[in-house]
Amino acid sequence: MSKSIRATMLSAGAAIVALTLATPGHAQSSGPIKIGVIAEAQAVAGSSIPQAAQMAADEINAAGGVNGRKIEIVTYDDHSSAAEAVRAFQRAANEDHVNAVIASYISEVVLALEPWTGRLKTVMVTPGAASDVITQNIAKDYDHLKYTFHGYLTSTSLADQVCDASKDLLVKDLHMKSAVVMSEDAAWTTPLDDEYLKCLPKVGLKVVDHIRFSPDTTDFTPIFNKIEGEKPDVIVTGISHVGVQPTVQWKQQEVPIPMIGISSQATNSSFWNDTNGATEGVLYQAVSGPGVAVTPKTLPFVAAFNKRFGNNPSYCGYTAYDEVYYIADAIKRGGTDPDKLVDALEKTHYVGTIGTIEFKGKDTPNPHALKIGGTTVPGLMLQWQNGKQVNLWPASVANGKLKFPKFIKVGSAN
Amino acid sequence: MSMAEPAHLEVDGLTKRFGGLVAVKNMAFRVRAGEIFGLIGPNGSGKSTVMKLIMGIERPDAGSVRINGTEVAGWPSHKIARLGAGIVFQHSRPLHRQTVLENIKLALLPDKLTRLLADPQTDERARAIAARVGLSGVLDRRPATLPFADLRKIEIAKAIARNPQVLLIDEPFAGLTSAETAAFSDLICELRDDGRAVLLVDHNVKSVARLVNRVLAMYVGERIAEGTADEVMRNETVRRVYLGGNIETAARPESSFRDRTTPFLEVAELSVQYGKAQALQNVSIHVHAGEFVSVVGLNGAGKTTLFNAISGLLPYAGDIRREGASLRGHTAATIARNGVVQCSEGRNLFTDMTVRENLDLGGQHLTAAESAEQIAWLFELFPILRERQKQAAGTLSGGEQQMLTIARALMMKPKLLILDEPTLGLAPVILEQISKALERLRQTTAITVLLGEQNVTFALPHADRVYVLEHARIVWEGAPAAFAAEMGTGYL
Amino acid sequence: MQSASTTRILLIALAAVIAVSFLPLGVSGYILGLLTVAYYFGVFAMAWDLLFGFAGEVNFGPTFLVGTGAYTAGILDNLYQPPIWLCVAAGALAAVLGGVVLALPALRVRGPYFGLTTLVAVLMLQNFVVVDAHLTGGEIGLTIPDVITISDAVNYEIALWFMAVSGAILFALSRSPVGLILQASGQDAVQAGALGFNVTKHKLAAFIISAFFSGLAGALMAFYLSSASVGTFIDITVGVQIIIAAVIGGRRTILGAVLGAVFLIAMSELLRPLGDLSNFVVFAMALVVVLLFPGGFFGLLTRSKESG
Amino acid sequence: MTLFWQILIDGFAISSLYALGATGFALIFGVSGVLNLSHGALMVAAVVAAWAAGDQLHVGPYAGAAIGVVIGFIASLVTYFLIVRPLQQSQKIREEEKEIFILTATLLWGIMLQELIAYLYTNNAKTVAPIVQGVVSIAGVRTPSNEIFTAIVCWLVIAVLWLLVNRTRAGKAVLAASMNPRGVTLLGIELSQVYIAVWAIYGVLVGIAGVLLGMFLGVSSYSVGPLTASAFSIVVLGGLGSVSGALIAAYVVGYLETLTAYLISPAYRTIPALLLLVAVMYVRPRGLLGRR
Repeated sequence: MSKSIRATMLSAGAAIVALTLATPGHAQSSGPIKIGVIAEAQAVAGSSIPQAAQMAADEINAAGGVNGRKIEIVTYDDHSSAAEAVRAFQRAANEDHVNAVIASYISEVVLALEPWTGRLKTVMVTPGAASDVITQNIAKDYDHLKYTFHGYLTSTSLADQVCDASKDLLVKDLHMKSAVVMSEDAAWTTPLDDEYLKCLPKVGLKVVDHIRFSPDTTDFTPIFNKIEGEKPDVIVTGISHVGVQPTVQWKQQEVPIPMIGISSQATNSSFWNDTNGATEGVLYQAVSGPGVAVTPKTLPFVAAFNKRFGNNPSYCGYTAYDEVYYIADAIKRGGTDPDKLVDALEKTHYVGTIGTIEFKGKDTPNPHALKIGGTTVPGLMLQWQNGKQVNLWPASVANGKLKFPKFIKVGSAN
Repeated sequence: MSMAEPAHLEVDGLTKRFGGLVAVKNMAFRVRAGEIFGLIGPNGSGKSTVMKLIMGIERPDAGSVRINGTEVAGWPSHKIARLGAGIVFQHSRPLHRQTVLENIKLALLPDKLTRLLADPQTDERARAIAARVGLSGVLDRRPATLPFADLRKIEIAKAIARNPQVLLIDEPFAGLTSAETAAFSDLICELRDDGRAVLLVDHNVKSVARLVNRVLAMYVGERIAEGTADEVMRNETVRRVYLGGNIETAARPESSFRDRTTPFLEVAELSVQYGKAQALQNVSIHVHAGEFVSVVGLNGAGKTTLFNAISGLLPYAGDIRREGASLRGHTAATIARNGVVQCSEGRNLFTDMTVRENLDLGGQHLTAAESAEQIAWLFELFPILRERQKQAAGTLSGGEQQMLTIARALMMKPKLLILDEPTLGLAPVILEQISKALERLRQTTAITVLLGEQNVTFALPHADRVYVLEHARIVWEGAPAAFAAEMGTGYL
Repeated sequence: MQSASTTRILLIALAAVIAVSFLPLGVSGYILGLLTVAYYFGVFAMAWDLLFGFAGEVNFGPTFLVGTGAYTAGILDNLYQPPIWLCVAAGALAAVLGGVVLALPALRVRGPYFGLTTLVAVLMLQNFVVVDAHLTGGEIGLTIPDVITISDAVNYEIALWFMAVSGAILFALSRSPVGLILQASGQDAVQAGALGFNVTKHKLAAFIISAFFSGLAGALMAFYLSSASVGTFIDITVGVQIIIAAVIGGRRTILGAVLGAVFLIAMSELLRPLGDLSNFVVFAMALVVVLLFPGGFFGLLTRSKESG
Repeated sequence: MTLFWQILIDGFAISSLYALGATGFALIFGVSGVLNLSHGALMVAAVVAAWAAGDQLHVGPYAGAAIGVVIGFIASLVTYFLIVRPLQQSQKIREEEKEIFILTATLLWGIMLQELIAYLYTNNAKTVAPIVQGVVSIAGVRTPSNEIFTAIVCWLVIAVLWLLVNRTRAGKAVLAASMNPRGVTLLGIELSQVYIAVWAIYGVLVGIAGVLLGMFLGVSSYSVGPLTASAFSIVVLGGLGSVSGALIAAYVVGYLETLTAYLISPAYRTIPALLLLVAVMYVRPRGLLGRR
């Protein structure tokens, strides 16, 4: 038996050696600037992240790079699993020696990575996660977690934007009075819903019910029926992991109540086909949208992205694109030393595709969160109208009028 | 009973039901120390069930089982085993990845989770036991590489490892050559001489006659005779069960069949192996078109194997020719479609389907008209089936099921009809009916029949010729009339 | 000679372990990370092999035990931050309880039915995790504040030696009298009973041991990743990977399971260039092994000895 | 009161779908004794195919549905010839171990399909363009026509299957094979052909069930596991091998889930059914109408 065992061990050894060979060499400070991108390529929202990042990198390199150094994007697929993300992050930091990481649009994943940014002293910017907890943690333990930056709106800010938009679009124009909050049960919706419950009444929408459902729900019939029973004027949504199924079933059952709020998957241009057009009339918040000139950079980016990848970027596409730019900018100013890089990023003032990027200071409750509203990141409220994403709010950048499919009875309550 | 010398094993009023059927009815016997007790009976007589009941593998519905005076009825079998009972199963399933020695050691292990290292004596004791049963030569081989007889020895070794006072052995000699059988018998006698109580379970008295002090004969769950081997062999009931009364035969001389040169079916030098066990050895038989041939033999003699080989259901060495053309390579279904049809021992009815549906399936290959006509004829042959048409086959009585099986086979308009143990577990009355049906079949049609039976009463009357199959070999061929004289006694 | 070859195998294995324990000197942190995970998987697979290969119980829910261990430890740490070893112990204990729960049907229902109960157990656990998101972090995952250490090398050595010790224990157990009795019970419970062995007792023990190691490994791995998620510890896919590791490594060999686990992880790494297709290819390879070499790697290597 | 009708109607639609899905699963187990753990993957494959046909080839809903069914059919036969049959005929594997091997292999195969689908079409949920649109009102409950359509088709298919099995010679042979394979062989019917026929039928059933599910609720590659598990548990609940048992169990589970979703919370939807399953397996391991 012994001979065979030895052979066994050899083969095991062989596997390990193979692994060793599989690892690239070390990156020198003179070499390219490496930015790791961790996201799930098999998800609609996620797939835009590496694509947009690569685009930004190519543009920067075409323009001569950063202080003469090229930018190299290293991508990892985490299949939206916290554990795989951690592994990818470790590889990025220890193995590929990246200078910064752009990671995930899922709060739980980002929250899992956050402690590692401190442990491995590696800057991380998230293009899509929303939970306020990310930045709240930084406030709690700035010295360790300062390497984390929140490149997207916090849930609270998202909720505020939805409320403001609802006020103008639904309360002012359509005299709506009541709403039901419908959110998937996930980390990012906890602060979102809290804020909904606070701000909706303020803008004149009485919250008649608050429903949280498990993200692996497949049959939404009972939920919609329950909501309909409560006769609200509008359903305010907080959905990201799910999207297609509630939308399709909303249409199929012809639920006569409009939906407004966060519907991350709806930001993606392929959502129309994914739902076979069921998304007609759905209102969703976004930081930018096709044909909406939030800043002069927005439309050229969308055009270029569409030209290169054949579809419009998801919301994470815009943010990831900007992030590569302002990370590069920060490195230009502060170099690649992690702590210097953090200082530089904190001083960021950069006009991107979603607005002007500035981070809140370390003494705020949400350090490294994006400043929103007015001159910084305005945020939009768009609506799907026969295959197009039309922007309705704010009026300054609106390019269409609110209109609902006929099964929607506006004000069915009264 | 005398306290002086208590019976090691005492069974009283032992009863076991499976659903409706009573497998064991009110069984009672004693086996004393240093005694070999034979429990015999044809298949389905319930003898194996008795053994399982004693060992606690099945729970008795009523009655008592005492081992050295301790009531064990209803105990889990590991407790009974530890109390001093051991069993040798007919089918051995040793640990394939372990050596013979380890397999024996297994039986020596204490039933403890704490024992992570076998104590040193285990090894010697295992070797001693191996030596005793004659396995010393193969201690380090793996079971898969051993001949069948050695596998049986492993089972014995395991059974005696715990030095049981009561030893149950199921069909001790099944699948063994006569030489091996002799060796095995000696071993069993030694075990008896150690002062154990040994219970042998087998089909017929003959195979155990040399060993047993007393024999109990069972038939459909009940005791029909008890006494010494000779007494039981002389017992009238036993003779009827095995041989039937005096038989009048209606054999036609072989010369009367036209296809003398190339018989319809010709089996030449057929051998079949089940793993290590030799199920058939150089069996040669032939059947002429229109002839009625009976193959007589006890269960386990190899009849079913022979028929399954003919039906193409299992691999074999040798050759099987139909009208001169070899059947090798034909699928079982093809063979059946071409008219060699078997009514197997298990009957293989579609129990959830009605009688009619079963017959229709038999007539799959016929046109609607033909099949209707055929069914009509069969209802003539078996009137009871007409009444039962709409009934699910599973709900029929054993006899009716047997008739249905035969009828379903006849739906295929067979050239050769193979009947395997049609009488299995049937009451004498039913046998009569089936027997009559066969008789009419034989007279009204030119059908060729190959019948396998252990029940001679049933096998002989219709037969033109008889083969006797014993321990995988054909040991006798001749006219039915000659059978009783030449084979009768030996057959019991 | 049996015992001789047992110790021999253990010695060779030990030599191999010592050999690879020097990897941190030459190999990058990332590879160490991969192997760390591979080693924990190895323990999962070995524990599964003890149940299936020896006790003969078709357990489709190895992740039920693993997940229970991982989440118990994780949640505990999340809520009260007790010392880590306490969380780990609690995880192992919870898994053992889970093992007993799982054993109950096993002693009543057989074959596919038991297979299904284990499957159901996993689904129940998954449901619990997803539904009680506030406690468990929901379907994406639970973040565990503490780590044992962030040094790849130390993590690697912990995993390696934990695997080595568990492996030694399980292997020795499988070759011990108890292992023999387990095999006998798994192969033919009736005969084992007739030989005087309390089959129920031994199978229950097998479940408890298997559960203990699964849970312990699960808890340790959770602390290594400082996160626990359905996708890593509970999902049926993970369970399948564990089973695959054991099957392609070679059933009834315990140690083979480790080879299987290392193979799976190594492959998915070597195939990284294929991107999202890598998993597909790995599973395809495993399928080929199952179809063509039912004996697995260990079986292939020891074919000469296994003529049956 | 409307709630009552609500539950009655929704429950019926979903249950019918379960019934159709489980029927095929029960059929192949009954006849060929195979528990096909790639069941869910085959269904998802059908859905994604139907979706892709509509999304990328821009064919109409009917053509899309047809393509979905065809893919289900093909996938099923591939499963049989590539995975199941080689194992059944393998000389290397001991008979008593074949079951576990087939379980493992089909499980693997299912996950391979899942990975492949995710790779080709992402793991976002996919829905098939419904053949019928709009809603109708039943007993005051606004019901999607598609829901009714689903229930009707399910029952049509099940009825056709029933006729096929009970009224045709070939069907009878299949039924017979499920009761006694040896008996079938002895009557001159080739078992191998029966098996192929059964897997073909199964493929069609899976295809149809998948496409309907895609129109009704939609699926993602994540649904593979749950779909297999639900079919498996329904079949075990009904009694392995008993098609009628599977039908009944499908309604038990379907209504139990709907009741839970409406009366307790959608989040707990599947749990009571699972508990029931475990309970039944303790009390009556062979299931409600189990033969074996």
